[in-house]
Formats: sequence, structure tokens, C-alpha cells
Amino acid sequence: MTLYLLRRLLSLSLTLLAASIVVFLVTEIIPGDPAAFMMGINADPAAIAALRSELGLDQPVAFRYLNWIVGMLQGDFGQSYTYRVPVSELVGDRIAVSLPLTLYALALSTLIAFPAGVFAASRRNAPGDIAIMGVTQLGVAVPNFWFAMLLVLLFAITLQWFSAGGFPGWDAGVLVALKSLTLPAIALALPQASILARVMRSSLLDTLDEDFVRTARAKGLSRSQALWGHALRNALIPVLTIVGLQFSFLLAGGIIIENVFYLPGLGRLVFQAISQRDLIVVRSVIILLVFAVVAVTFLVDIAYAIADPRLRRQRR
Amino acid sequence: MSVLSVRNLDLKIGRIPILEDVDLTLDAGHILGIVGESGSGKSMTALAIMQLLPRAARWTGTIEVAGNDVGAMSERALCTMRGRDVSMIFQEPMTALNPVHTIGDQVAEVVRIHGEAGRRHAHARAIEVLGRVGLPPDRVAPDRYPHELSGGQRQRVAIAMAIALRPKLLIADEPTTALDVTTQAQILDLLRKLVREDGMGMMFITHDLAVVAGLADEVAVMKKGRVVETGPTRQLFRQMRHPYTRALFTASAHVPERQPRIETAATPVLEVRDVVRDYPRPRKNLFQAQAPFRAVDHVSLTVRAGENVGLVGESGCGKSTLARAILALEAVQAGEIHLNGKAFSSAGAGPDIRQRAAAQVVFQDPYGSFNPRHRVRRLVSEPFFLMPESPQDADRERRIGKALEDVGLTAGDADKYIHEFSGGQRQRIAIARALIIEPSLIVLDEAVSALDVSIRAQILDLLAGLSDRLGLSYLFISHDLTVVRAITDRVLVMQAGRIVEDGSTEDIFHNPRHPYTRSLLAATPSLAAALDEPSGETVET
Amino acid sequence: AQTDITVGMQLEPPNLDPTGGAAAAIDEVVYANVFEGLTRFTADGEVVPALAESWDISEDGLTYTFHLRDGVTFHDGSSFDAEDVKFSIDRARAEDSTNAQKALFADIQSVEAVDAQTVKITLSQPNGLFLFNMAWGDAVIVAPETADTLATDPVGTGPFAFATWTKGDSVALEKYAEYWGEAPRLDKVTFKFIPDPTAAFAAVMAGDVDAYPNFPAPENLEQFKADPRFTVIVGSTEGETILAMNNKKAPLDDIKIRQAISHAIDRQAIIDGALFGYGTPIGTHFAPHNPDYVDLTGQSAHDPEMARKLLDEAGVSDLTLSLKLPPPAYARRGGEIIAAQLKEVGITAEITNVEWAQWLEDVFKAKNFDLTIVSHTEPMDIGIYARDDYYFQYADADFKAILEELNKTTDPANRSELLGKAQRKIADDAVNAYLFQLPRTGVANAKIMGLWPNAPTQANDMTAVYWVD
Amino acid sequence: MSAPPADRNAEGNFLGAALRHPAFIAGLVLTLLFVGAALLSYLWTPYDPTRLDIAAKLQTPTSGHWFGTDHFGRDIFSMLMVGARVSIAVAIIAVGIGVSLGVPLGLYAAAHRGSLLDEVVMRGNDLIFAFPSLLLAILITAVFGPGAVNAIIAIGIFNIPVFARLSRGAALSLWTREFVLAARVAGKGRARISVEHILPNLMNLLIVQGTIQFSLAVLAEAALAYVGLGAQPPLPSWGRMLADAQTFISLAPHLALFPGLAIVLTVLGLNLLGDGLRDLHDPRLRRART
Ligand SMILES: Nc1ncnc2c1ncn2[C@@H]1O[C@H](COP(=O)(O)OP(=O)(O)OP(=O)(O)O)[C@@H](O)[C@H]1O
Ligand SMILES: Nc1ncnc2c1ncn2[C@@H]1O[C@H](COP(=O)(O)OP(=O)(O)OP(=O)(O)O)[C@@H](O)[C@H]1O
Ligand SMILES: [Mg+2]
Ligand SMILES: [Mg+2]
Repeated sequence: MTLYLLRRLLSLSLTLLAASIVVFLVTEIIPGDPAAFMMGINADPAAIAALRSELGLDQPVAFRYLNWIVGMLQGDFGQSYTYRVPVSELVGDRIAVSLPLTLYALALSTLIAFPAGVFAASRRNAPGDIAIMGVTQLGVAVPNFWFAMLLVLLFAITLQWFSAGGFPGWDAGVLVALKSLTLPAIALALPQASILARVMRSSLLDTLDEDFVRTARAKGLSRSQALWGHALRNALIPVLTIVGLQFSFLLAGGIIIENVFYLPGLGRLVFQAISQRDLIVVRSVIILLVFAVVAVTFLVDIAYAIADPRLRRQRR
Repeated sequence: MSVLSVRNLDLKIGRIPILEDVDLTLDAGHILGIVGESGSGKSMTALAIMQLLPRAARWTGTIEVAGNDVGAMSERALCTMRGRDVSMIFQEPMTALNPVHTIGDQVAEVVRIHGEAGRRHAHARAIEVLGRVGLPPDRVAPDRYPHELSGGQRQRVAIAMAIALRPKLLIADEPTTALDVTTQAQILDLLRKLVREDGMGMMFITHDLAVVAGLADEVAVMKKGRVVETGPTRQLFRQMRHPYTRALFTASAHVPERQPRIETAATPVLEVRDVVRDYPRPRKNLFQAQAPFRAVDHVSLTVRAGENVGLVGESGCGKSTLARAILALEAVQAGEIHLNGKAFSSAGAGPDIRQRAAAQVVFQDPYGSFNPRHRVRRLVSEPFFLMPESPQDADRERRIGKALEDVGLTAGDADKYIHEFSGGQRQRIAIARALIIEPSLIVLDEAVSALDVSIRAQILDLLAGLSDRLGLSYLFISHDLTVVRAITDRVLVMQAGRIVEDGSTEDIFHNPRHPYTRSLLAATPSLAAALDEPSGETVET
Repeated sequence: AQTDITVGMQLEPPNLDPTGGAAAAIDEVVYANVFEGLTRFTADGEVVPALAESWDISEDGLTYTFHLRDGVTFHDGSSFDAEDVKFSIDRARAEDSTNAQKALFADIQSVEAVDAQTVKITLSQPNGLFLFNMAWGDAVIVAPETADTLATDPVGTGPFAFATWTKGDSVALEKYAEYWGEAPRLDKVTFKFIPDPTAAFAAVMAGDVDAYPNFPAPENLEQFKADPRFTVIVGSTEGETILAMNNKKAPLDDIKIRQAISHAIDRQAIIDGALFGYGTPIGTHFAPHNPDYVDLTGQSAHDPEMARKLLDEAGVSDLTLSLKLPPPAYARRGGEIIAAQLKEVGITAEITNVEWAQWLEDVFKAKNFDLTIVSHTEPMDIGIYARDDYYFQYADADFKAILEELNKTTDPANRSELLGKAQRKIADDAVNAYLFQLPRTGVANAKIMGLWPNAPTQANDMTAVYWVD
Repeated sequence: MSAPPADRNAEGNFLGAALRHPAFIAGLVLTLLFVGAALLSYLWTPYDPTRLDIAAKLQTPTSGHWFGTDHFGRDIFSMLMVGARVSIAVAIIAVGIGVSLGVPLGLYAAAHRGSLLDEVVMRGNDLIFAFPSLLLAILITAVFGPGAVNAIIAIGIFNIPVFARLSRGAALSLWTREFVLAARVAGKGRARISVEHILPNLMNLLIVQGTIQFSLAVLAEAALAYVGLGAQPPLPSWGRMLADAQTFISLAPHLALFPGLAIVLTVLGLNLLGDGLRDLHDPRLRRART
């Protein structure tokens, strides 16, 4: 197991290294000069040049790349060009919104998907199953930003149950903050829940067809005992994969939703940073997100091993 | 008292009739063998008794288990019955156990689910039952997971689950087909012992007449969803009133007629010298590689022109690996292989493509060895690729037609797709494909294992005839000693990657020298031997 | 009455230092609220004394002596004096200055702190706009001690002191108790950043913001008007919105083609379609609310026939031009409408939507464009037509002469005439197609008073804002 | 005994089974509807979708304008028809890129399992997977400028690893099948076997996955267009129509309703079609159904 962990960690860092190079190069060739953008339309060329050197943009590419990497390894993500504060500070603030939102949406999506998937699987082809599968088909097809618009129209503008967006900050109280994240979380969770419910169902159906479930039935277990006691844990592996993927997707994939609800989250930070050519923020956030993806995949793998003793053994 | 009585059982899946008018009875302490070809409805009968039929299945008739009419029982009552009054062992030990629960838990669950004992007590019972089936806790701890056990051990766990509550009826659906002969013999002994000790009734399903002859008190022969003949084992096999029973019997004891013309003097067709095949194993840690797993360990052998050589050994001993090495489908780590006296491949050197045509192959799986998307014409002519100038047009057609006719099909079959053929026909096509470029050697890796007995007999005849007519040599790989005995001139016995014995077929079967060979032979069920035995073992109650 | 207010803004300022960044959003938060200069703009665009109580101008127009106000303190408690003024102006015009409007200070030769309350500024040449220039947000006075941290922690002399900045969400200001002038009526001002127009609409509707002075979706104003909870404030900005043309790039170097394009355009349709009727058509690069404005819209009236004729005369057919559109809605929507109007006269406009950074790089710097739509929001910026390397590449010698004369002229009547001449000159040359003066359409809770209707500069001056019950 | 291969009777009763599969039929009908609309739009639309009529803006559906008009007075129905064309074209090409690069890579990696290139391909896949897709797409369009072509590239890139992984995984299991061994005994090389034997047997899988990726691409295109990075005006695009409609949501909800429904129905149709195809190709399910 330790060997396995070591190998995974090695490939994790290689992925991060490769990703950092890709991100750096891509952001390097984006047309548009951060300094020119910051100084605006009537800026004096000398002032732009002064700003460029202040931001360190006049140094050679390789030097800047190494600087960035070495800095990151020491936990220093650099200074935002536009905000003029440490990137880590900016990111920290945004994660305080994005992470709870992600977890909220993920919790919603699992809480909906899990029972729905199990229910549908246990009533294969019965009306309940067909109804749930129909709804999830729709859920997968609805673009979440459109759904978000409809939510705002209904709950914020018409019914005024929720505010239309914005985030009051955690200082305003946990409940208030959670309330403001509710509509966005629902908008994010619906398509994810649909996907998850479908995966849950089909994985469970596959497992229910396995020989060992038949064995369990032959032992005298009822249909639902066999489902809960034997099929479920085996069916969980593909579901875990999807949950892992969704986590990382939601962490960054909320950009549009964050815009619709004007939440100060990570996604909006990068989006804005791209348009403002605050490249250092773009780079650092993307690397952070890549790290999150890789780390979550890693955790999911470990979760597999817990769910499935066969994997524990193989990797020892 | 009868623990099972099935009367007038009709069963349909969708609109397709599966079982018709099946009648069976079984008394406590007795073993009822059910034999019949694949698809004859053996498993469906068992599942009907368990009431675990596929969703689309509908049945009529009466099924009584220990005096209860299962047709009249509620699902709840059925759950109570299953596992307590009647339990079942399935064919495939690899998948019949839940991979994420320990074996102890899985056995204890039966006890718990029927409210016979609390958690702790159930566990104690599980350990006890596992001990009974030969898995004492000091050797095989009950907190192991199924993947940590061998196939035979897993099947024992499945048996332990089935007998934990001493059911009145035990159904065993081909419980040993997935196991090698030695393990099979152990499992059969165990089952026999359990029936005798506990006085339960056992319904034993198999397609292997030899197994059933050595085990069952009574036998029912099934064909196409009907029971064509039943009776006490020995009586039934002696009399064999129904022609189908007779056909089955002759087919399983079938020995093709052969006139081998072995050319001892000429250069051997195949010469394998000191071949080693290693599979790398995952590294122990970052700095320390694990010694590779040696699947074939310094094997040397020769096959002469016109000679049929058998290669036997239990599952996993390296037979298929050796076959792949001979065919140069995998690189070898040491040794060399010569075809017709010329070097074909060796460690470090890839195969000499020009020689490939000399050795062809027929695999086990008649379904998996053809690309389903090609017509037979293309499938059969694939080896033409090996010829420097592959025949064209009329010549090509003629040779395809001839190859098909050689194996008893017609030239017209060339236009069909593979799914339009039965398993036996497919295996013929596989042979035609191997024959078409007139190789000197055909490697047959379990080429008849997947076939029903009667079809197997036909294919064996075909192979024997071809070898005689065309002077072909075979390397015939099988774990089924009966078959090997029927078709080969010489036998090699393989154990753990090594050839441990090599001798003429008659010699090996009558006078095995190596202990491993002896144990292999002893474990092989023999129909003739079973029927000759005095009836002392069967205890009537 | 309520003493706090939440004001919606579309863009978040990247930092809060008006002397170190070009973003309009900076001034919209801090101008007149946190920072003050020697002079300042009023709501109707007049330049009035701010930190300078009064000033004397020498005969030759080269020396300005500012008399500073007494008892002014910065928010950190330190006092304000002439040294701060000298420091601020020297800092802005220094070699390595990162002031975005360095040109404002270009004519200054020296700054001298005569005594604690007096500053003397000497110019290298007379500049009729000097006091005007000093009213800009880029010319506010800062203290040397805090100058390096203004970006994140602005310290000024204004009626409100910076309190908190929740990045990505809002900036909060609090009333500064020691303010030298009349105390503001509000205790707390929160600027909330809501870039998405729909979200802005929802936020106003739901009462999450009290006022949105520069509301990005004019189509929603009708609904606000119909709702008694809100007032809609319609004013004007200094933004001349133009369809800029690349004057040096063929075929746009042909005046006939530029005229044809001008005639192809139906200003009212653009105003109706892109701005839902708000906005004033213009015929030249000048703000219509300015007394010196000359209405030249008739000269380039919508006339597709004429446009086609001019194209014929120029001998072109099947003209395809690139049209690069920056992000604001007026440009994106206006661009679609213009493309459709140009199509009517046989010109294909290939639209590319670009971000600001790209626009600056591609259009403004590299001049790699045929057409683009921009609103020039700096006040009194007709001077850009005299700039040599400006992106639409006009730089006509005659026009430059007019402007040079204007710079030297201080007499109002003469100035007015010269300005008229300049306006006509660029309209005659059809340098760009002049579309409309960008409106400032705001919405606010009906109980809020004192918001600026117009935007003579980019600012949300909260000094005089209050709630009624 | 051995399991029959997945497609033993693939050709035989496919059509019959398909006609009895309601979800498949529904998916097919929806898909054909939109493909048909897209094709028809080349020949005919009720109005010119790029013609503005400011005076007739924001009309609710009438007999003249079936789906009403937008904020420029353009006919929404006509715009949706042409938008279908854009969505479908972007999706087809993007998925095409994924297939034409991903499948060969996957086949190659499978044929040379464990080789350096296999490793490189798989790690490259991991790398692409690790990137937040929408963000990278935004970056790509920031580099190359917005437009349909760049949206295609951005979406296409993320399709490559999907197909590479899928085909590698499936090919690996096919490589152990006996018919492949037989082809090797017949002396065929890896490349040849990949093309002759592996690829045809991946077809079903690729078609099913292709349908699903296609629907995802339609959604992705809508999302990119929504943030302004898809096809550029005046070419209508569903995502941009939605973005434009946003501020009118309480004023003229039909502006957002119809493009939204178009996306939902197209994606729904494709998903149903994909599910249907999978069911029909899976003999186990097919048997259970018939
Ligand atoms: N789920 C099912 N749906 C439809 N038909 C089935 C199903 N399972 C089995 N059958 C059919 O029922 C018939 C009897 O099958 P059964 O499994 O009982 O045969 P068997 O005698 O056990 O054969 P084998 O020796 O191969 O196990 C076969 O023709 C088979 O094709
Ligand atoms: N690709 C592989 N990698 C690692 N080990 C392998 C591989 N293929 C086979 N082995 C191992 O090599 C040994 C010999 O396998 P082989 O398939 O040759 O056995 P066999 O004698 O043909 O058995 P059976 O009768 O079950 O077909 C087994 O222990 C098997 O687990
Ligand atoms: Mg069976
Ligand atoms: Mg084998």
C-alpha cells in the first residue's frame, strides 16, 4: 500500500508539473498585455513600461516560470497584477465560497441521487423507475445556467423567498450564508444528481445480475435485503468515481452559475482574471484546480480500496 | 420421505418453452443426478425449485419441497424456505461469493437471516461449518475475503453456506465444472459425505456422465426441456432404454479410430528447447523488483510428423502459456523453438514470419475465436496472409471450399456469418482456418472442452481423420484425460510450468511413474470404473 | 431615516488607488468619497474648488498659486498640507510613474510648496484645461506615508473612509468624522459588484441593492418605471459612442467610403435597439450637453441610397470589413445592428467579439481592424483626433492646427468658435461614424435623494445622498 | 460455458428490436427533428434570421412569428433553425476531432500496451482530464479569439481523451480474444489487426459514446456561446440567444424559453438515442426486453 501511495504521489507531481508548463505557456501566448490593460486607453507608454517592470513582466519567460514554480513550492503564489494582493489571499477568500458551495451541491446531489437510483433499480421497469429515469434524462439535458435563470425568476423575483444572488459572507451567520448558497447549489446539483442517479441505478442493476446476489437470494435473503446487504457496496465503485469527478467539476464548473448569482467564487475569479489578463491569478488558480482534481482522484482510489478488499490486496 | 417432488412442470420464458412436463422425485439421504446437454433445461429446473427464475419466466405444475407447495407460498415464506429447507450451490465459484464480505460473514449470514442465532453465535456456527467443509479457522481464517482463496476453497465456502442450516434439500448446479480434476474429486467426496452424514437430499446437476455415475443414486436424463429417462444410476446406465441416453453414453466414452503414421526418422515437426516464459510481477517497492513469475520453466519437447502429442496438467500449470510461446505469440525469456528443423523463434529474436504457416492453432472458445463481423470466407482465408503470393480468385475459392468440405461443411457456407453456426460447426470452421494453408502442426488448446459430449465426439473423429489423411501433427492441450487418452499417441504431463512425465499414451495411463501423474489419474472420474464398482458405498435409507 | 446604502456597480475595481490605475470602477468608488483633489467636478460637470480653497493665475497663464484649505486631515489622522500636494503631483508625473493619465500633468514644469497652505505650480506652456485636469480622479492628493498601500488600503481626505473590501463582492466605506466640509448624511456606503445584468436586475428587484446608478440593462428600465418602489434616473455621460474607422487602412482611407458608412447607419434604430431609446444621437465627437456642441447629425443622416451611391462612386462592391466589438452591451448590441444596417447597403461586417485586453492589443495598439465601436468616456476629449498615433489614425494637419490654436486660447468666445470648427472638421472628414452620447441610466429606491443624474466624470458621489421616509 | 460475444445477432433483428424500443424511437425522432431543421435552414427559413426589425421587437408568439421576435425584432423560429445548424456542426466536428485523434491513439496504446507511448498517451489523457474543461476552453478562446472554430477546438480537445480511453480499454480486452490471437497466428501485424479486427468491433461502443459525447458537445457549445465564446453574430447560436435573452427574462420570457427548450430537447433526444443504441447493442438487455 505504501509503495502504491508513493507511486501515485510521484505521478501526481508529474501531472502537476506538466500541467504547470501547459498553463504557463497557454497564458503566455494570450494576446493582451496585463500592464496595458491596467493602464487603460489613454495611458502613456512610459507608464505602461514602468508598470511592466514593476510587475516583473519584462523578465525572460524561463525565469518567470521558474520563479513562479519555486514560489509555489514555498507556498507563495505571487501577487495579483490587478488586485495587488497576494494570490493566496484572494484564492483563500474565494475558496471560502466555492468550497462550501461545491460541498453543498455535492451533498444535495448525492442525497437526491442515491435514494432515487436505489429506488429506481429496485423497481426495474416499473412505473416508479420509468418516472425517475425520465426526470433524470431531462435533468441531464438542462443546461444549468438556464435552470439557474428559471430559479432566479421563480424564487427570487417572483416569490422573493431567496435573494437573487450575492454572498453576505460567513460573518453574517452560517444560516444566512447557506441560504444565499441554496439556489446556486440547487442549480449546480440538478444535472449532477441526474447523472449520479443514472449511474447509481445502472451500476446497481449490473450488480443485481451478479451471481453472488443470486447466491444471497438462495440463502433466503429477500430482494431488498440482497440489494442493501450485497449489491449496494459493490455497486458503489462507479458511483464513487462520478462523485470524485463531480467534485472537481463543480469546484471550477461553477463559473457560469457564480456569474448568474454573482457569487465571489473561484470560477468567477479566474474568469475575471482572464479578461483582465491577471495571468498570475489565472495560472495559480488553474494549477490549484488541477491539484484538486488529481488529489480527489487519489482519494477516490483510496476510497475504492476501502470499499473493495480486492484492491487493498493487489496494491500491497 | 420425499424432500422434493416436481410434477408436470412446464416453464416458458417469454413465449419460448423451456421446460415441458418435467417430473422428478428425490428422497432424503439420496442423490439425484441430472444429466443432459447444454441448454437442456437443467439449471432452469433448479431455479424453478428455488423460485429464483428470471423475471420473464412463467411456470405451471407442482413443485413440493419438504412437503410444501412452493407455488402456493408467499415471497416471505419462500425467503424463509430458501437457505433453511432448500439451498443451492452454483456453478461458478469465482463469482458466487460477494467480493466485499469476508467468508465468515457470508456463512454466518445464512444463520442470522433465518433468526437461528445472534451475531456472535452465528459466527461461531460459521466457523464450525467452515471446519466441516475442510476450511478450519487455523488454516483458512474466516475473516478472509473470497479473492484470497483458491477456486476449490471458494466452492467449499459456497457449500458451507448451503449446508449451514442443514437443509433438507441441496441443489448443486454443476458445482465442479470450473475446478480442476483433483479439486473436483475433493469436492465430490465432501458432498457425498455430507449427504450421508446429514441425511439430506441432493440434486446434482452435471453434463459429465462419469461424475454422476460415481455419485448419484438415481439419474434423470434431460433433453430439450424434457426428462427422457429416469432410474437408479446403475440400472439406467446398464439398460439405457432411451436412445438419447445411449447416445450420450457412447459419445462420452467415444474413442475415434486412428491409423497413425508417425515418421520417427524425419526431422521433428516441432522442437522446443529449454523454453522459459516469465511474467513480471509488480515491484515489491520502489527499489526492489520482485522475482518474475515463471509460468513455463525450461520446457523441452518434440513432436514428430504425423504424431499426436497430448499435453495435460491441472488448470494454471502453464499449458496455454506454452502454447502461445510455441506459436510465438509471446516472447520467451530463454530457449528456442524449431519448426521442421528450422529456427522459428528464440529468446531475444522475434518469430521468423515465413515459418508461421507451418504451425496453426485452434482455440477453446468456438464463439470468441472469430471476428463476428466477417463472413466465413474471410475468416477461413485469413491465414493466406502468410503466403508470399496468396491465392486469388478461383484458386482462392477452391481452397476455401475444400477446407470447409474437409471439416464436413459445404463450400456454400463461406457466405454466412459466424453467428449462423452452432458451436460444433464453429469449431469446425476454426479447424478449417487452421488447415487452409496446410500446416504441418496444429496446436489445439482445449479445443473440445467447450463442446457438448456428442459434438465433442464428432470433432474428435474429424481431427483423427484429418490427421490420418493429411499426415498432420497435433499438440493437443487439455485437462480432460479421457479425451487425451482417446486421441493422442504420446502424452506430456505438466505441473507448475515443468514437464514431469513424457511417455506413450498407453504407458502413461496404465503405468504412471510420476506421483503427480498418478494423483491426476486417480482424480479423473471414469464412467466405466464407476459402473463396475460394487454397490457397497450406496447406503439405502 | 436610513443612513446606510448599498450601491450596485457593474465592475469591481481592481484596486482602490485612482492614481495608479485606469479602471473607471476605481473612481466610481473613491472619487469625491474617499479622495479629493485640488479641484473637483460637480454633478453638472463644473470645476469647483476642493482642497484648494482658491487660486491665482499669473498673467501669462503659466503659474497657478493654490491656497489650500485649513484643517484638512487624512483618514489616518495625519494632517494635509502643501507638501502632500507637491508629493502627489510629482509622483504622478515622475519618470517611473504608473499614473494612467500622465498626460494630464505633461505641461507641469515644477511644483513648489511655498508654505504649508500654498502651492505654486508652474507650467511649461499655457493650458486652458489645467484646472479641469486637476479635477480628475487621477490627480487626487495622497499622503506620502500611505502612497504605497493605496491600492488595497486607500487613505484620502474625503467624507468617507475606506472600511472593508470583500474581494469579488463589495467595498464598504464609513463616514469620516473629522471631515473638513459638510458632513455627509450617510453613515455607511457599500458598493456591491454585480457584473451580470440579469443578476443586477434581480438584485434591484429583490432589494439587495438600494441604487444602481449605472444600470447595465436599459431594457429593464420600463419595469422599474412602472414600479412605485423605484425611480429611474436618466442622465448623460461624457461618452461619445462612435463607430471608429481605421482611416489609414484601405479602403477606409477613401472618404467616400467613410461617408457611405456614416449614411448607412440609422442612429435612432441603434439607440432604440441597443439602448431602448435612451441616448442622444451625435453627429460629431462632442457631448451634446456641452454649450459649445454643434448638432451635425443632419450631415450624416440615415440615407441608404446615398450610401450606395457613394460606394458606387468609390468604385467598390462586395466590401467586407472587420468589426471588432469590446464587451459593453452598447458595443455588442450596437455592432449587431450596425452589421445589419451595413448589409442593407452591401457592406459585410464580420463581427468579432473581443475582450478589453484584446481590444487594447489588437485594435488600439496594433490598429488591426477596420471598424470598432467604443464610447470615449473621458470629458472633453476631441483632442484625441490630433494625436499622431491614435488608433483610428486620423492625425490631420489642419485639425492639429485648429487644436493647437485652441490650446493657446483662453478667451471663451474664441474657444467656442474654435471648438465648433474642430467639430465640423471631423464631421466633414467623416473620420468616424458618430452614433450617440452614452446615456447614464440608473435606478434607485424611490426614497433615495441626491444621486448624480449625469456623469461628468466617472463617480458615484455619495456626499449629498440621503434617504427620505 | 463461454458467454456468447456481445453482438452475435447484431445485424439480424436490430431493426425489429429498434422499432419496439420507445426511448430509442423518441430519441431518433427528436434528433431527426433538429437535424432536419438544421438542414432545412440552408434552403428555407420563415424569415431572414439576421434581418433586424427594431420596430417589431419583443413580440410574443403570433401566427406571423411562431416563436415571437427577439430584442432586435428578429424571428426567433428562424434563428433557432439556423442555431441548430451551428450547434450540430460544432458538435459533429468537435466529436469528430475527438474520434479521429482519440481512437487511433487508444488503438495504438492498446496495441503497444505497456510501451513508452502507451504510457505517454495515458498520462496525456490524465493531464487533459485534470484540467477544468470550461476554464481551459475559455483560455483557448482567449488565446485564439472567440468563434465557432475555436469553440470546436476547445470542445474537441476534451473529446480526445474520452475516446482514447474508451478505445484503449475496449481494445485491450479485444486483444486477448481468441480471434485476435488467430489473426496473429495468421501473421498479421499489430497495426493491421487494429484496423481489421479491433476497430470494427469497437464500432458499437464508439457509436454509443459518440452520441453521448455529441449531446455533451451541444451543451458545451451552448455554455461557451453563453459566455460569448461561441459562434459570433450575426450567426445565431442557441447559447448566445439565451445569454441575450437573460435580461429580458421577466419582460419577455419567451426569448429564453425557446432556445432553452431547443437545447434541452436536442440533448434529450441525443441521450435517448444513445441509451437506445446501447440497449439495442447489448444482447443481454435486448433479450430481456423481447
Ligand atoms: N434468462 C433467460 N432468458 C431466456 N432464456 C433463457 C434464460 N436463461 C436460460 N434460457 C434458456 O433456457 C434454456 C435452458 O437453459 P438452462 O440454463 O436450464 O440449461 P442447462 O441445461 O443448465 O445448460 P448448461 O449445461 O449449459 O448450464 C436454454 O435454451 C437457454 O437458452
Ligand atoms: N499475462 C499474464 N500475466 C501474468 N501471469 C499470467 C499471464 N498469463 C498467465 N499467467 C499465469 O501463468 C500461469 C499459467 O497460465 P496458463 O494460462 O498457461 O495455464 P493453463 O495451464 O493453460 O491453465 P488452464 O487449464 O486453466 O487454461 C498461471 O498461473 C497464470 O496465472
Ligand atoms: Mg446450467
Ligand atoms: Mg489454458
